[in-house]
Amino acid sequence: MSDGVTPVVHHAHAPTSFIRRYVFSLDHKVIGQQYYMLALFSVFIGMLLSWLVRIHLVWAKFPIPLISHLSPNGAPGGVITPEYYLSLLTLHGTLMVFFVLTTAPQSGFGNYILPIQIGAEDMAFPTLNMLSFWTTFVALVVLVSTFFVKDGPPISGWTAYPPLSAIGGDAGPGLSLGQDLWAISIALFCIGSLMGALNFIVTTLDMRCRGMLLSRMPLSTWGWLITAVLALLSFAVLFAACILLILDRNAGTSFFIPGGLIVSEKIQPHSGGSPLLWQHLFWFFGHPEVYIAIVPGWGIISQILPVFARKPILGYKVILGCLGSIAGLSFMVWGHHMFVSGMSPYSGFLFSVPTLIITLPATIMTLLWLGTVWGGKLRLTTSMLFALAFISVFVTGGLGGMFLAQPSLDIYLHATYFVVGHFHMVMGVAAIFAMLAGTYFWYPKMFGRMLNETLGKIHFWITFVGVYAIFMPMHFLGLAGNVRRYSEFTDDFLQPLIPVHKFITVCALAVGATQFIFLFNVFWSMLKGEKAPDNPWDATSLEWSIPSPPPFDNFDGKHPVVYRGPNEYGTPSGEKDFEMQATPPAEIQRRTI
Amino acid sequence: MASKEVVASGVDASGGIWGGGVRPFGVPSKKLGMWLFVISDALTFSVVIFAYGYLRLAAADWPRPFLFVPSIVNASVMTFVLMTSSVTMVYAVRSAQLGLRKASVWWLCATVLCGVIFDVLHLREWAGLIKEGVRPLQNPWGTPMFGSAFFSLTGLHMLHVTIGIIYLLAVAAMFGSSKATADDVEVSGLYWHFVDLVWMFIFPLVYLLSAHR
Amino acid sequence: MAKLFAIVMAVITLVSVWIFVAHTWWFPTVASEHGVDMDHQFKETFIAAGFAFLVSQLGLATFVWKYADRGDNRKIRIFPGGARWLIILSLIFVGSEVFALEFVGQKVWSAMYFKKAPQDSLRVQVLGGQFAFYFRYPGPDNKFAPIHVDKIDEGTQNYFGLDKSSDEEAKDDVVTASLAVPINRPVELLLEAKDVGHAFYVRELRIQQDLVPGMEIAVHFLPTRLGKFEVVCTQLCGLGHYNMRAYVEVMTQENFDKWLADQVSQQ
Amino acid sequence: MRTTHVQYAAKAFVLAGAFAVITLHSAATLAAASGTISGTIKVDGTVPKGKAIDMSKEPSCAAKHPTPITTEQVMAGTGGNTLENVVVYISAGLQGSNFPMRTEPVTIEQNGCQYKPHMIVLQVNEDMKVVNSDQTSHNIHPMPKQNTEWNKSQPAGAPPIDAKFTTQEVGIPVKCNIHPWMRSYISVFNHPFFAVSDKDGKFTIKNVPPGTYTVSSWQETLGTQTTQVTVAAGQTAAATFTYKTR
Repeated sequence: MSDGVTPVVHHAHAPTSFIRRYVFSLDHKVIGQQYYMLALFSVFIGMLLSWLVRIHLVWAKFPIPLISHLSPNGAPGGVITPEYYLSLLTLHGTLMVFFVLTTAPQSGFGNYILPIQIGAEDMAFPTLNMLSFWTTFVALVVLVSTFFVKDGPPISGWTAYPPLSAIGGDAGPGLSLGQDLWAISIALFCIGSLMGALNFIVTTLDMRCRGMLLSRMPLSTWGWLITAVLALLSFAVLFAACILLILDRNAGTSFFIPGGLIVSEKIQPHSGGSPLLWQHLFWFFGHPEVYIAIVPGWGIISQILPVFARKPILGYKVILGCLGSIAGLSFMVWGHHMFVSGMSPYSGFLFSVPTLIITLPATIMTLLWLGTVWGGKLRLTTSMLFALAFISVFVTGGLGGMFLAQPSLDIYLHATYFVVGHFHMVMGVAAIFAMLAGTYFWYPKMFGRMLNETLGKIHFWITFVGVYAIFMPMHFLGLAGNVRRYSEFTDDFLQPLIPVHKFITVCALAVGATQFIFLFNVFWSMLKGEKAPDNPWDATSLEWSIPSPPPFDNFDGKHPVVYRGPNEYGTPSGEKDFEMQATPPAEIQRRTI
Repeated sequence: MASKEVVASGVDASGGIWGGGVRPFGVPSKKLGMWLFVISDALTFSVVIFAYGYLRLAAADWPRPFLFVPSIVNASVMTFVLMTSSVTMVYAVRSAQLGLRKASVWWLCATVLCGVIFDVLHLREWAGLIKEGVRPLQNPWGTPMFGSAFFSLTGLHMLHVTIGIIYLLAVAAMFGSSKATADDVEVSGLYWHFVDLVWMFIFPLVYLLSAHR
Repeated sequence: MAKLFAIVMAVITLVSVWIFVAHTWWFPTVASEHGVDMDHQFKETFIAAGFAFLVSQLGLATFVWKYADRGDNRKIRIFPGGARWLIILSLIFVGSEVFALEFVGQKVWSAMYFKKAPQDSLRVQVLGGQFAFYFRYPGPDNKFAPIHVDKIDEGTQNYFGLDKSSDEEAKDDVVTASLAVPINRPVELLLEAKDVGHAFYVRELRIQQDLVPGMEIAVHFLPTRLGKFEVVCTQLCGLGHYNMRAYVEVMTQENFDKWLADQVSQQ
Repeated sequence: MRTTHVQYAAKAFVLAGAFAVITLHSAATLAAASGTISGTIKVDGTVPKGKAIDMSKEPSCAAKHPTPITTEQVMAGTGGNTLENVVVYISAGLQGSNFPMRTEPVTIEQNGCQYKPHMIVLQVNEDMKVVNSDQTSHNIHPMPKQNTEWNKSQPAGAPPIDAKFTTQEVGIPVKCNIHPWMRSYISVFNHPFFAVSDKDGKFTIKNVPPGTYTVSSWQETLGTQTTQVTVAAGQTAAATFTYKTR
């Protein structure tokens, strides 16, 4: 103990009671699966919401069955009202950004894989781990409950700009109780993420097994570590901002509300606050949040590419540098969301410089991935296909950023569909492709059975072509000056663009439908999929050196020892073209003699 | 090649039950965890402090209601009490590390006592201000926002002190009945010192800058 | 599978680029002075981005085509020179881009925001509220009367809460629901919001600026083309957001004078 | 057995007869005993002209008005010396509380981004229908003091909205959140004795039980006036209100 070694909570046998084992489990593997399922639920709800949104945009008068039961006021006779459109939009954004993009890649895969990849029995604080999941779960319940409160979910978008979000019911439907629940839900989510982030950092730094030097950690582990740091720093800020918002709404303070506002012909009893304060706080969290969504993806991709290209990742340390520098820069660029917000134009100019500089590490990383693909022996499994497609959509989305990063172009493009296309491509599609690649890659380990490759291929092709068909046209709409967050396009200017919207909607419906193939694949393979071997992909990292699914304490009480980095591919010794991290040198010598 | 790897991995000689790898900081997990918590909580505080400063600078006539007697004196006493509590905390940790359970528990109780005194003085002052007519959105002196900002910032800190009191009591009890280790006492110390440190920012910012003249 | 992937990617790439190049959907024709520079700036960015897009996407496609595992016992090859050349390449690309776009290309931004509006510019106050824009011309005295929030009443069209009985300056203020400006004369807009955040966006004039409650934000521009353009709100402001719009008409000077006189008669 | 049958029949006949007599009698008295209040809303001075409404932001509505419509806060009746859209109602002197509910349905139509009618009068708990005849969404938003405020959107093609008001309140302003210029007023009464002045500034309140009443008139900008009226059975009592304008 003198050198600060902490004993790990030893629970060699799984608890027997169902509750302790599957519900309030302390096992990082179960918690990881719980997070994954939570994200899966949220992503499908979010997707259905986006369907409603898309349908309403192009067939505003089309009565949608059942929805009138969900909200008689919001959708009388199934015709969605403008405010209910905004409610759906807000919930879509909130669900996707917080409960999918933040949850699945980090808390889901991270919880399940990270401890195994560093050779630990469990997280450093299993109880904290369980708490963080159940806090997140409650947050989700609170958020979804807004559907059933009087006058529905909030209509202020996932960014919840005050005063709209702060002055309550006078500003419109959904802004009374719905907005309160939204703020509470997000505050809870912050607490959950903070606990998770803390746990991840401590685990990665303290729980690594013998020989697992930082320089030998798989890049996915690095991704999760860096993301945890981002989350620790940014969610703390959002948490405080939410508290201030709740105070403004209920305790009569006015941090975000200036004086003399007249809303629906009532003079509001507030004064002295500033709406820009919220925007600064929110985006100080908001931009790192974008990287919280994508950095695990980068890690996962950098982990998967070498496996299926059968060659070491190009520039392991350089990629680390890129991840780190992007994480650092992400705290200096929040202002680029506020170019036209009325903030000092000089700071606007200053914010655009680091924003463009972020392109540098991003470009380097992309080129390194391409360099990794170059000269490899690509095994085009579904997982690899999604990884390659990730590179493609990430480049596409990233280049859109080159336009928005310039204040002078942002003047025109801000709040148009160009922005929508951009962030969906880079933050939505890219991150989700990384998740899918990860799912097809780790599913055998997580559930002990292989996913069906044929269904996987169908899923991939329709999704890949589909997302381009959905989000590329959005860029064009943006150029034509199509404003976002409009529930109907009633004016003459936008009429000619409606055919494009129709096309997008049709594609969205098709791609959405395809995801049900994936959903079926996930649940069908759990029962009927073929049994997975320990190491189906000939990968090197630790999780592939143990049975799938892993035993309760991962390494069966043995203490793994790591002898080399995770990138020993294409170095044939005997019949194999790779060396696992845990293979003792002695064994290799035996093999090579 | 391979042999070198073995050497590299042999760096870690600690034969702990888990025999973990090379630790960059050699920090026990709980302590590291508390450090990380302190970092993120510090950010939460800095947001509220930032908001306070933002509003204060934006406002034309920010109230300066605090007369030297009693307000500033009272606040100084509070500051003194809190600093004393830090000292007692240091003793608690030290004696815990020396294995002096009883002493450590007593020092912890002394720290808790200081915390309670702080809270009482603080609440007394709140009550005084409220009697003078300070509300979240009104006060007899100037910018209405003063109340919101003041109560939120000091309230958040008071909440932390109160949580700290409960936390320390729990640690004292568990350490006394040797359910907790000296490390746990040290970790609780980290939290307590952090809360004191935050006050060292709030005191000048909220009180001295608003001293009446 | 590899060939299919390569072909699909190539098709996607070329179609996207072609639609951009063919200007199938493009900016509406510019109608303001700074807008011209802005379009130029966009073209430069587009060339840089388009180049990077083509190279990376087609590169990926070819690599997948070429290096897919076909079961032969081909040895893998490490990229010549490792990461070094790639880093240098991206340094050059990004460096030039940042320099070109950031330090050369900020004319527009500085012209719009760093420079003050010319003295002779026409000053118009814009008030955004749920869910309409209202405009106020200062009248002969070139002074805007103070706004009395308690007097604001849309039923009687007193949008700015003017008190014509007591305020001298209020008597000649001209309040309208749509904006008209003379061509080739600088215009300065003073933007305010009365309830929640809104934004003032005119595509042809290439202006977008948030209206923030509690702030008065000034933007200025020089209209250079006759026509009637849409003013839309681009900051989510509530259920009527999609329908919050007005029209700005750039007129010849004499038409503008006629229009203004007509508005005065209706006050 | 037989006798009982006869007795039942007899009882039934007697009851039926009694019922018939009672109903006929009460109907007769009601008809005979009620009077009428009628009169004109006069205006002394020039009636300010409404301001033209700029509807350009809602093309589908602007198309319905070849000449731009004006605001309706003061509407001159024919001849220019009378006022349209003035609410007249009995404000005091009514005995009892349970009055018959009116039968004609009350409907607000949103047409051409205008509320029709401009003045809505109805009874407490009487059903009110809101209809949207436009090709755009409307958002009807009454802003009462005593009743509860509500705010519902009605997209084009959505079914009518049903609403009720539970307490008496005169002149509840109604606005459309999507089209700020749209404006109307709802007045709710706990009795059926009210009317709105027509194009000629005339109004009639029927079936008023005899008695002496305070009758009030309310105009959205010119305010309230009251007068005393005595109603005799079968007679028509006259009530005249005169507003002064600058």
